[in-house]
Amino acid sequence: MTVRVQEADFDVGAELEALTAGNKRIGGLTVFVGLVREMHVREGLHRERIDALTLEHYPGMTEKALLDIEAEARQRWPLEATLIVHRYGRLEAGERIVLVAVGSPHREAAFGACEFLVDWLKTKAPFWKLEETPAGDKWVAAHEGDDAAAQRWETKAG
Amino acid sequence: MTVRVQEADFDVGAELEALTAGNKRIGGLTVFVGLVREMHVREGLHRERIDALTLEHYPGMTEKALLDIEAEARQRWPLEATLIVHRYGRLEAGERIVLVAVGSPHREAAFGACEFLVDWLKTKAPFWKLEETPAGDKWVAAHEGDDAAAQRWETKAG
Amino acid sequence: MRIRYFAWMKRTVGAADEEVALPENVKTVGDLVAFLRARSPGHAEALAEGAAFGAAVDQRTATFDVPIAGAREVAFFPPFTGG
Amino acid sequence: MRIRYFAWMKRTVGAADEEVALPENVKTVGDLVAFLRARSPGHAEALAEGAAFGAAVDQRTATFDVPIAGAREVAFFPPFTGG
Repeated sequence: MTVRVQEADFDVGAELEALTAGNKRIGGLTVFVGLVREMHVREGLHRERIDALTLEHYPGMTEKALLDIEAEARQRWPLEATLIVHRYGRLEAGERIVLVAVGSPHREAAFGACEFLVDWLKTKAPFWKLEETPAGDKWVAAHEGDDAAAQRWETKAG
Repeated sequence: MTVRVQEADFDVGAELEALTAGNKRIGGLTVFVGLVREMHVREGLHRERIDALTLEHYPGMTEKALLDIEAEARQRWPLEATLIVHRYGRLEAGERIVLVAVGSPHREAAFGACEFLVDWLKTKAPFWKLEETPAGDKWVAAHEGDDAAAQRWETKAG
Repeated sequence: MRIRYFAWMKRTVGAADEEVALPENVKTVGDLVAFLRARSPGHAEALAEGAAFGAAVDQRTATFDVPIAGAREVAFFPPFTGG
Repeated sequence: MRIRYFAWMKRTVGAADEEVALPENVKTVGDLVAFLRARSPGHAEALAEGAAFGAAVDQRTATFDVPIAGAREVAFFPPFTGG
Protein backbone atom coordinates (compact mmCIF):
# COMPACT_ATOMS: atom_id res chain seq x y z
CA MET A 1 0.00 0.00 0.00
CA THR A 2 3.07 2.20 -0.11
CA VAL A 3 5.34 3.30 -2.92
CA ARG A 4 8.31 5.60 -2.49
CA VAL A 5 10.90 7.02 -4.89
CA GLN A 6 13.95 8.40 -3.13
CA GLU A 7 17.62 9.16 -3.52
CA ALA A 8 18.53 7.86 -0.04
CA ASP A 9 19.24 4.23 0.83
CA PHE A 10 16.63 2.24 2.76
CA ASP A 11 16.86 -0.04 5.80
CA VAL A 12 15.41 -3.40 4.75
CA GLY A 13 14.83 -4.68 8.28
CA ALA A 14 13.08 -1.51 9.43
CA GLU A 15 10.94 -1.35 6.27
CA LEU A 16 9.75 -4.95 6.69
CA GLU A 17 9.12 -4.48 10.39
CA ALA A 18 6.93 -1.43 9.69
CA LEU A 19 5.14 -3.23 6.85
CA THR A 20 4.07 -6.27 8.85
CA ALA A 21 3.81 -4.87 12.40
CA GLY A 22 0.53 -5.84 14.03
CA ASN A 23 -0.81 -7.72 11.00
CA LYS A 24 -1.40 -11.31 12.10
CA ARG A 25 -3.03 -12.32 8.83
CA ILE A 26 0.30 -12.51 6.99
CA GLY A 27 1.60 -16.07 6.64
CA GLY A 28 4.22 -15.36 3.98
CA LEU A 29 6.27 -12.29 3.18
CA THR A 30 8.25 -12.33 -0.05
CA VAL A 31 10.88 -9.68 -0.53
CA PHE A 32 13.11 -8.71 -3.43
CA VAL A 33 16.13 -6.45 -3.09
CA GLY A 34 17.76 -5.32 -6.31
CA LEU A 35 21.44 -4.42 -6.02
CA VAL A 36 23.96 -2.76 -8.30
CA ARG A 37 26.02 -5.62 -9.64
CA GLU A 38 29.66 -5.17 -10.55
CA MET A 39 29.73 -5.47 -14.35
CA HIS A 40 32.46 -5.92 -16.90
CA VAL A 41 32.59 -4.59 -20.45
CA ARG A 42 35.01 -5.45 -23.22
CA GLU A 43 37.13 -2.42 -24.04
CA GLY A 44 39.43 -3.28 -26.93
CA LEU A 45 41.50 -6.20 -25.68
CA HIS A 46 40.68 -5.64 -22.03
CA ARG A 47 37.73 -6.25 -19.79
CA GLU A 48 36.99 -3.19 -17.75
CA ARG A 49 34.89 -2.91 -14.65
CA ILE A 50 31.79 -0.74 -14.28
CA ASP A 51 31.69 0.51 -10.73
CA ALA A 52 28.70 2.83 -10.71
CA LEU A 53 25.61 3.95 -12.50
CA THR A 54 23.20 6.84 -12.34
CA LEU A 55 19.51 6.12 -12.34
CA GLU A 56 17.42 8.84 -13.94
CA HIS A 57 13.67 8.89 -13.46
CA TYR A 58 10.61 10.96 -14.31
CA PRO A 59 9.46 12.56 -11.06
CA GLY A 60 5.70 12.48 -10.79
CA MET A 61 5.22 9.84 -13.45
CA THR A 62 7.34 7.33 -11.51
CA GLU A 63 5.10 7.44 -8.46
CA LYS A 64 1.98 7.11 -10.63
CA ALA A 65 3.47 4.12 -12.48
CA LEU A 66 4.42 2.37 -9.24
CA LEU A 67 0.95 2.94 -7.80
CA ASP A 68 -0.61 1.52 -10.98
CA ILE A 69 1.60 -1.56 -10.87
CA GLU A 70 0.86 -2.10 -7.20
CA ALA A 71 -2.90 -1.74 -7.78
CA GLU A 72 -2.67 -4.32 -10.55
CA ALA A 73 -0.93 -6.79 -8.23
CA ARG A 74 -3.51 -6.26 -5.51
CA GLN A 75 -6.25 -7.01 -8.01
CA ARG A 76 -4.62 -10.29 -9.06
CA TRP A 77 -3.63 -11.69 -5.66
CA PRO A 78 -5.07 -11.52 -2.12
CA LEU A 79 -2.43 -9.32 -0.49
CA GLU A 80 -2.23 -7.99 3.04
CA ALA A 81 0.73 -5.66 2.56
CA THR A 82 2.78 -4.28 -0.31
CA LEU A 83 5.76 -1.96 -0.43
CA ILE A 84 7.87 -0.64 -3.29
CA VAL A 85 10.87 1.61 -2.60
CA HIS A 86 12.92 2.63 -5.64
CA ARG A 87 16.05 4.76 -5.54
CA TYR A 88 17.41 7.15 -8.15
CA GLY A 89 20.69 9.04 -8.53
CA ARG A 90 24.25 7.75 -8.49
CA LEU A 91 24.71 4.23 -7.13
CA GLU A 92 27.91 2.23 -6.71
CA ALA A 93 28.37 -1.54 -7.07
CA GLY A 94 26.92 -3.33 -4.03
CA GLU A 95 24.35 -0.62 -3.29
CA ARG A 96 20.63 -1.34 -3.04
CA ILE A 97 18.43 -0.02 -5.88
CA VAL A 98 14.97 -1.33 -5.19
CA LEU A 99 12.94 -3.05 -2.49
CA VAL A 100 9.71 -4.90 -3.23
CA ALA A 101 7.88 -6.62 -0.40
CA VAL A 102 4.58 -8.48 -0.47
CA GLY A 103 2.74 -10.03 2.46
CA SER A 104 -0.15 -12.45 1.99
CA PRO A 105 -1.91 -15.13 4.02
CA HIS A 106 -0.47 -17.65 1.55
CA ARG A 107 3.07 -18.00 0.29
CA GLU A 108 2.05 -18.76 -3.31
CA ALA A 109 0.38 -15.34 -3.61
CA ALA A 110 3.33 -13.62 -1.93
CA PHE A 111 5.80 -15.17 -4.38
CA GLY A 112 3.60 -14.63 -7.42
CA ALA A 113 2.85 -10.99 -6.68
CA CYS A 114 6.44 -10.14 -5.75
CA GLU A 115 7.84 -11.60 -8.97
CA PHE A 116 5.09 -9.87 -10.95
CA LEU A 117 5.94 -6.51 -9.39
CA VAL A 118 9.67 -6.89 -10.04
CA ASP A 119 9.09 -7.92 -13.68
CA TRP A 120 6.73 -5.03 -14.25
CA LEU A 121 8.97 -2.48 -12.55
CA LYS A 122 11.62 -3.23 -15.15
CA THR A 123 9.34 -2.45 -18.09
CA LYS A 124 6.61 -0.11 -16.82
CA ALA A 125 8.38 2.29 -14.47
CA PRO A 126 10.19 5.30 -15.98
CA PHE A 127 13.79 4.65 -14.93
CA TRP A 128 16.87 4.81 -17.12
CA LYS A 129 20.32 3.52 -16.23
CA LEU A 130 23.45 5.42 -17.20
CA GLU A 131 26.58 3.32 -16.64
CA GLU A 132 30.00 4.79 -15.91
CA THR A 133 32.21 2.89 -18.34
CA PRO A 134 35.95 3.46 -18.90
CA ALA A 135 35.05 5.02 -22.28
CA GLY A 136 32.58 7.43 -20.71
CA ASP A 137 28.97 7.36 -19.60
CA LYS A 138 26.72 5.03 -21.53
CA TRP A 139 22.93 4.61 -21.45
CA VAL A 140 21.91 0.99 -20.88
CA ALA A 141 19.83 -0.55 -23.67
CA ALA A 142 16.56 -2.25 -22.79
CA HIS A 143 16.94 -5.95 -22.07
CA GLU A 144 14.74 -8.23 -24.19
CA GLY A 145 14.47 -10.71 -21.35
CA ASP A 146 12.72 -8.08 -19.26
CA ASP A 147 10.00 -7.58 -21.83
CA ALA A 148 9.53 -11.33 -22.07
CA ALA A 149 9.36 -11.60 -18.28
CA ALA A 150 6.72 -8.87 -18.08
CA GLN A 151 4.75 -10.22 -21.03
CA ARG A 152 4.21 -13.63 -19.48
CA TRP A 153 1.92 -11.92 -16.96
CA GLU A 154 -0.28 -10.65 -19.80
CA THR A 155 -1.46 -14.14 -20.66
CA LYS A 156 -1.09 -15.90 -17.33
CA ALA A 157 -3.93 -15.94 -14.83
CA GLY A 158 -2.85 -14.58 -11.44
CA MET B 1 25.85 -21.36 2.48
CA THR B 2 24.41 -21.21 5.97
CA VAL B 3 21.60 -23.07 7.68
CA ARG B 4 20.56 -22.56 11.29
CA VAL B 5 17.89 -24.10 13.49
CA GLN B 6 17.18 -22.08 16.60
CA GLU B 7 14.57 -21.28 19.21
CA ALA B 8 15.34 -17.54 19.24
CA ASP B 9 13.90 -14.99 16.82
CA PHE B 10 16.12 -13.59 14.06
CA ASP B 11 16.76 -10.04 12.83
CA VAL B 12 15.92 -10.02 9.12
CA GLY B 13 17.82 -6.82 8.32
CA ALA B 14 20.99 -7.93 10.11
CA GLU B 15 20.84 -11.40 8.53
CA LEU B 16 20.54 -9.98 5.01
CA GLU B 17 23.26 -7.42 5.63
CA ALA B 18 25.65 -10.16 6.78
CA LEU B 19 24.67 -12.39 3.86
CA THR B 20 25.38 -9.86 1.11
CA ALA B 21 28.11 -7.70 2.68
CA GLY B 22 31.05 -7.24 0.32
CA ASN B 23 29.59 -9.40 -2.45
CA LYS B 24 29.24 -7.18 -5.51
CA ARG B 25 28.21 -10.03 -7.78
CA ILE B 26 24.67 -10.15 -6.36
CA GLY B 27 22.13 -8.39 -8.58
CA GLY B 28 19.00 -9.82 -6.99
CA LEU B 29 18.25 -11.00 -3.47
CA THR B 30 14.98 -12.83 -2.92
CA VAL B 31 13.82 -13.36 0.62
CA PHE B 32 10.96 -15.25 2.18
CA VAL B 33 9.83 -14.77 5.76
CA GLY B 34 7.26 -17.25 7.06
CA LEU B 35 5.09 -15.95 9.89
CA VAL B 36 2.61 -17.53 12.27
CA ARG B 37 -0.76 -16.57 10.89
CA GLU B 38 -3.77 -16.09 13.13
CA MET B 39 -6.05 -19.01 12.27
CA HIS B 40 -9.67 -19.82 13.01
CA VAL B 41 -11.25 -23.21 13.59
CA ARG B 42 -14.89 -24.15 13.82
CA GLU B 43 -15.71 -25.29 17.34
CA GLY B 44 -19.33 -26.37 17.47
CA LEU B 45 -21.31 -23.27 16.46
CA HIS B 46 -18.44 -20.88 17.02
CA ARG B 47 -15.30 -19.95 15.24
CA GLU B 48 -12.39 -19.90 17.64
CA ARG B 49 -9.00 -18.36 17.18
CA ILE B 50 -5.69 -20.19 17.27
CA ASP B 51 -3.14 -17.88 18.82
CA ALA B 52 -0.03 -20.04 19.05
CA LEU B 53 1.67 -23.18 17.94
CA THR B 54 4.65 -25.26 18.98
CA LEU B 55 7.07 -26.37 16.34
CA GLU B 56 8.75 -29.68 17.14
CA HIS B 57 11.77 -30.77 15.15
CA TYR B 58 14.34 -33.55 14.99
CA PRO B 59 17.64 -32.07 16.18
CA GLY B 60 20.49 -33.27 14.04
CA MET B 61 18.34 -34.49 11.20
CA THR B 62 16.90 -31.01 10.68
CA GLU B 63 20.29 -29.45 10.01
CA LYS B 64 21.21 -32.30 7.65
CA ALA B 65 17.93 -31.94 5.74
CA LEU B 66 18.36 -28.17 5.39
CA LEU B 67 21.93 -28.60 4.13
CA ASP B 68 20.73 -31.19 1.59
CA ILE B 69 17.97 -28.89 0.34
CA GLU B 70 20.38 -25.97 0.09
CA ALA B 71 22.93 -28.08 -1.82
CA GLU B 72 20.20 -29.13 -4.24
CA ALA B 73 19.26 -25.47 -4.89
CA ARG B 74 22.91 -24.51 -5.47
CA GLN B 75 23.20 -27.27 -8.02
CA ARG B 76 20.15 -26.08 -9.94
CA TRP B 77 20.79 -22.33 -9.97
CA PRO B 78 23.88 -20.08 -10.06
CA LEU B 79 23.72 -18.68 -6.52
CA GLU B 80 26.07 -16.31 -4.76
CA ALA B 81 24.56 -16.55 -1.29
CA THR B 82 21.99 -18.68 0.52
CA LEU B 83 20.64 -18.60 4.04
CA ILE B 84 18.02 -20.68 5.84
CA VAL B 85 17.09 -19.93 9.44
CA HIS B 86 14.29 -22.02 10.92
CA ARG B 87 12.88 -21.63 14.43
CA TYR B 88 11.35 -24.25 16.69
CA GLY B 89 9.47 -24.10 20.00
CA ARG B 90 6.38 -22.11 20.95
CA LEU B 91 5.45 -19.30 18.55
CA GLU B 92 2.57 -16.85 18.79
CA ALA B 93 0.57 -15.34 15.93
CA GLY B 94 2.61 -12.67 14.17
CA GLU B 95 5.97 -14.24 15.05
CA ARG B 96 8.55 -15.18 12.43
CA ILE B 97 9.07 -18.92 11.81
CA VAL B 98 11.48 -19.15 8.93
CA LEU B 99 13.81 -17.01 6.83
CA VAL B 100 15.04 -18.08 3.41
CA ALA B 101 17.30 -15.73 1.45
CA VAL B 102 18.94 -16.29 -1.92
CA GLY B 103 21.31 -13.95 -3.73
CA SER B 104 22.22 -14.41 -7.38
CA PRO B 105 23.61 -12.29 -10.22
CA HIS B 106 20.17 -12.64 -11.85
CA ARG B 107 16.74 -12.14 -10.37
CA GLU B 108 15.18 -15.13 -12.15
CA ALA B 109 17.56 -17.50 -10.36
CA ALA B 110 17.02 -15.73 -7.03
CA PHE B 111 13.23 -16.09 -7.32
CA GLY B 112 13.37 -19.67 -8.61
CA ALA B 113 15.75 -20.93 -5.94
CA CYS B 114 13.96 -19.12 -3.09
CA GLU B 115 10.57 -20.57 -4.01
CA PHE B 116 12.15 -24.01 -4.48
CA LEU B 117 13.71 -23.86 -1.01
CA VAL B 118 10.47 -22.78 0.65
CA ASP B 119 8.44 -25.50 -1.11
CA TRP B 120 10.98 -28.16 -0.16
CA LEU B 121 11.30 -26.98 3.43
CA LYS B 122 7.60 -27.74 3.88
CA THR B 123 7.93 -31.35 2.75
CA LYS B 124 11.55 -32.41 3.34
CA ALA B 125 12.51 -30.83 6.67
CA PRO B 126 11.50 -32.64 9.88
CA PHE B 127 9.22 -30.10 11.53
CA TRP B 128 5.80 -30.72 13.02
CA LYS B 129 3.27 -28.08 14.04
CA LEU B 130 1.18 -28.47 17.18
CA GLU B 131 -1.63 -25.90 17.30
CA GLU B 132 -3.14 -24.60 20.51
CA THR B 133 -6.86 -24.89 19.81
CA PRO B 134 -9.69 -24.15 22.26
CA ALA B 135 -10.31 -27.92 22.46
CA GLY B 136 -6.69 -28.62 23.31
CA ASP B 137 -3.44 -29.12 21.43
CA LYS B 138 -3.79 -30.55 17.94
CA TRP B 139 -1.11 -31.79 15.51
CA VAL B 140 -1.47 -30.16 12.10
CA ALA B 141 -2.12 -32.57 9.23
CA ALA B 142 0.13 -32.43 6.17
CA HIS B 143 -1.19 -30.09 3.51
CA GLU B 144 -1.69 -31.69 0.09
CA GLY B 145 -0.87 -28.42 -1.64
CA ASP B 146 2.62 -28.54 -0.14
CA ASP B 147 3.35 -31.91 -1.67
CA ALA B 148 2.09 -30.67 -5.03
CA ALA B 149 4.25 -27.54 -4.73
CA ALA B 150 7.35 -29.58 -3.95
CA GLN B 151 6.61 -32.16 -6.62
CA ARG B 152 6.53 -29.65 -9.46
CA TRP B 153 10.28 -29.25 -8.94
CA GLU B 154 10.81 -32.94 -9.59
CA THR B 155 9.81 -32.60 -13.23
CA LYS B 156 10.72 -28.99 -13.92
CA ALA B 157 14.18 -28.04 -15.12
CA GLY B 158 15.79 -25.44 -12.88
CA MET C 1 2.50 22.76 -24.09
CA ARG C 2 5.52 21.50 -22.19
CA ILE C 3 7.54 18.81 -23.95
CA ARG C 4 10.04 16.74 -21.93
CA TYR C 5 12.85 14.41 -22.96
CA PHE C 6 14.64 11.76 -20.90
CA ALA C 7 17.90 9.78 -20.91
CA TRP C 8 19.80 9.98 -24.22
CA MET C 9 16.92 11.75 -26.01
CA LYS C 10 17.66 14.81 -23.86
CA ARG C 11 21.14 15.10 -25.33
CA THR C 12 20.10 14.31 -28.90
CA VAL C 13 17.35 16.93 -28.81
CA GLY C 14 19.63 19.34 -26.95
CA ALA C 15 17.14 20.12 -24.18
CA ALA C 16 15.49 18.42 -21.21
CA ASP C 17 12.28 20.31 -21.87
CA GLU C 18 10.79 23.02 -24.04
CA GLU C 19 7.58 24.96 -24.43
CA VAL C 20 5.92 24.65 -27.82
CA ALA C 21 2.88 26.36 -29.27
CA LEU C 22 0.97 23.80 -31.32
CA PRO C 23 -1.00 24.39 -34.53
CA GLU C 24 -4.60 23.16 -34.46
CA ASN C 25 -3.93 20.12 -36.64
CA VAL C 26 -1.66 18.56 -33.99
CA LYS C 27 -4.22 16.44 -32.15
CA THR C 28 -2.48 13.21 -31.10
CA VAL C 29 0.88 12.03 -29.78
CA GLY C 30 1.67 10.85 -33.32
CA ASP C 31 0.87 14.31 -34.76
CA LEU C 32 3.11 15.87 -32.12
CA VAL C 33 6.03 13.58 -33.00
CA ALA C 34 5.75 14.56 -36.68
CA PHE C 35 5.51 18.25 -35.71
CA LEU C 36 8.56 18.09 -33.39
CA ARG C 37 10.76 16.31 -35.96
CA ALA C 38 10.73 19.48 -38.06
CA ARG C 39 12.13 21.63 -35.24
CA SER C 40 15.82 20.59 -35.57
CA PRO C 41 18.09 17.80 -36.84
CA GLY C 42 18.42 16.69 -33.19
CA HIS C 43 14.65 16.40 -32.86
CA ALA C 44 14.49 14.53 -36.16
CA GLU C 45 17.12 12.05 -34.97
CA ALA C 46 15.68 11.49 -31.50
CA LEU C 47 12.13 11.06 -32.78
CA ALA C 48 13.04 9.26 -36.03
CA GLU C 49 10.57 6.83 -37.51
CA GLY C 50 11.45 3.34 -36.34
CA ALA C 51 13.42 4.60 -33.32
CA ALA C 52 12.50 2.82 -30.08
CA PHE C 53 10.96 5.46 -27.86
CA GLY C 54 7.83 5.81 -25.80
CA ALA C 55 5.63 8.71 -24.77
CA ALA C 56 3.58 9.84 -21.79
CA VAL C 57 0.73 12.35 -21.73
CA ASP C 58 0.43 14.07 -18.36
CA GLN C 59 2.66 11.40 -16.85
CA ARG C 60 0.75 8.34 -18.06
CA THR C 61 2.19 6.10 -20.77
CA ALA C 62 0.48 6.83 -24.09
CA THR C 63 0.42 5.31 -27.56
CA PHE C 64 0.62 7.44 -30.71
CA ASP C 65 -3.15 7.58 -31.17
CA VAL C 66 -3.77 9.21 -27.76
CA PRO C 67 -5.17 12.78 -28.05
CA ILE C 68 -3.16 15.57 -26.44
CA ALA C 69 -5.84 18.27 -26.30
CA GLY C 70 -5.77 19.90 -22.86
CA ALA C 71 -2.61 18.07 -21.74
CA ARG C 72 -0.10 20.04 -19.70
CA GLU C 73 2.97 17.99 -20.59
CA VAL C 74 3.98 15.32 -23.05
CA ALA C 75 7.20 13.37 -22.50
CA PHE C 76 9.35 11.24 -24.79
CA PHE C 77 11.82 8.65 -23.53
CA PRO C 78 13.76 5.52 -24.51
CA PRO C 79 12.59 2.10 -23.21
CA PHE C 80 12.74 1.85 -19.42
CA THR C 81 15.76 0.12 -17.89
CA GLY C 82 15.13 0.45 -14.15
CA GLY C 83 14.53 -2.04 -11.37
CA MET D 1 19.40 -49.77 18.54
CA ARG D 2 17.78 -46.48 19.47
CA ILE D 3 14.26 -45.94 18.12
CA ARG D 4 12.76 -42.43 18.16
CA TYR D 5 9.22 -41.17 17.66
CA PHE D 6 8.03 -37.66 16.83
CA ALA D 7 4.86 -35.55 17.04
CA TRP D 8 1.69 -37.57 17.71
CA MET D 9 3.50 -40.92 17.26
CA LYS D 10 5.34 -40.21 20.52
CA ARG D 11 2.09 -40.14 22.44
CA THR D 12 0.55 -43.12 20.65
CA VAL D 13 3.62 -45.27 21.28
CA GLY D 14 3.93 -43.89 24.79
CA ALA D 15 7.60 -42.91 24.50
CA ALA D 16 9.83 -40.44 22.67
CA ASP D 17 12.56 -43.05 22.32
CA GLU D 18 13.48 -46.56 23.36
CA GLU D 19 16.39 -48.95 23.11
CA VAL D 20 15.59 -52.24 21.38
CA ALA D 21 17.67 -55.37 20.85
CA LEU D 22 16.90 -56.68 17.39
CA PRO D 23 16.80 -60.31 16.27
CA GLU D 24 18.96 -61.14 13.26
CA ASN D 25 16.10 -61.36 10.79
CA VAL D 26 15.29 -57.63 11.21
CA LYS D 27 17.37 -56.26 8.35
CA THR D 28 15.44 -53.30 6.85
CA VAL D 29 13.24 -50.42 7.97
CA GLY D 30 10.24 -52.49 6.87
CA ASP D 31 11.37 -55.45 9.01
CA LEU D 32 11.80 -53.09 11.94
CA VAL D 33 8.29 -51.69 11.57
CA ALA D 34 6.82 -55.22 11.64
CA PHE D 35 8.96 -56.09 14.66
CA LEU D 36 7.97 -52.95 16.61
CA ARG D 37 4.22 -53.40 15.97
CA ALA D 38 4.30 -56.46 18.20
CA ARG D 39 5.68 -54.55 21.20
CA SER D 40 2.39 -52.92 22.34
CA PRO D 41 -1.06 -51.87 21.11
CA GLY D 42 0.30 -48.30 20.98
CA HIS D 43 3.13 -49.37 18.69
CA ALA D 44 0.68 -51.33 16.55
CA GLU D 45 -1.55 -48.27 16.19
CA ALA D 46 1.24 -45.77 15.47
CA LEU D 47 2.94 -48.01 12.94
CA ALA D 48 -0.23 -49.54 11.46
CA GLU D 49 -0.22 -50.65 7.84
CA GLY D 50 -1.58 -47.86 5.70
CA ALA D 51 -0.82 -45.19 8.31
CA ALA D 52 0.97 -42.12 6.89
CA PHE D 53 4.38 -42.07 8.52
CA GLY D 54 7.96 -41.79 7.38
CA ALA D 55 11.28 -43.05 8.69
CA ALA D 56 14.88 -41.93 8.95
CA VAL D 57 17.98 -44.06 9.43
CA ASP D 58 20.75 -42.18 11.19
CA GLN D 59 18.90 -38.93 10.50
CA ARG D 60 18.44 -39.36 6.75
CA THR D 61 15.00 -40.05 5.29
CA ALA D 62 14.69 -43.73 4.42
CA THR D 63 12.20 -45.92 2.59
CA PHE D 64 11.12 -49.33 3.92
CA ASP D 65 13.69 -51.24 1.85
CA VAL D 66 16.67 -49.40 3.40
CA PRO D 67 18.95 -51.70 5.48
CA ILE D 68 19.44 -50.80 9.14
CA ALA D 69 22.54 -52.89 9.86
CA GLY D 70 25.04 -50.77 11.78
CA ALA D 71 22.64 -47.84 12.23
CA ARG D 72 22.73 -46.02 15.55
CA GLU D 73 19.18 -44.68 15.45
CA VAL D 74 16.01 -45.13 13.45
CA ALA D 75 13.21 -42.58 13.72
CA PHE D 76 9.52 -42.67 12.83
CA PHE D 77 7.42 -39.57 12.28
CA PRO D 78 4.23 -38.25 10.67
CA PRO D 79 4.47 -36.20 7.43
CA PHE D 80 6.39 -32.95 7.95
CA THR D 81 4.36 -29.78 8.47
CA GLY D 82 7.04 -27.12 8.97
CA GLY D 83 8.08 -24.03 7.06
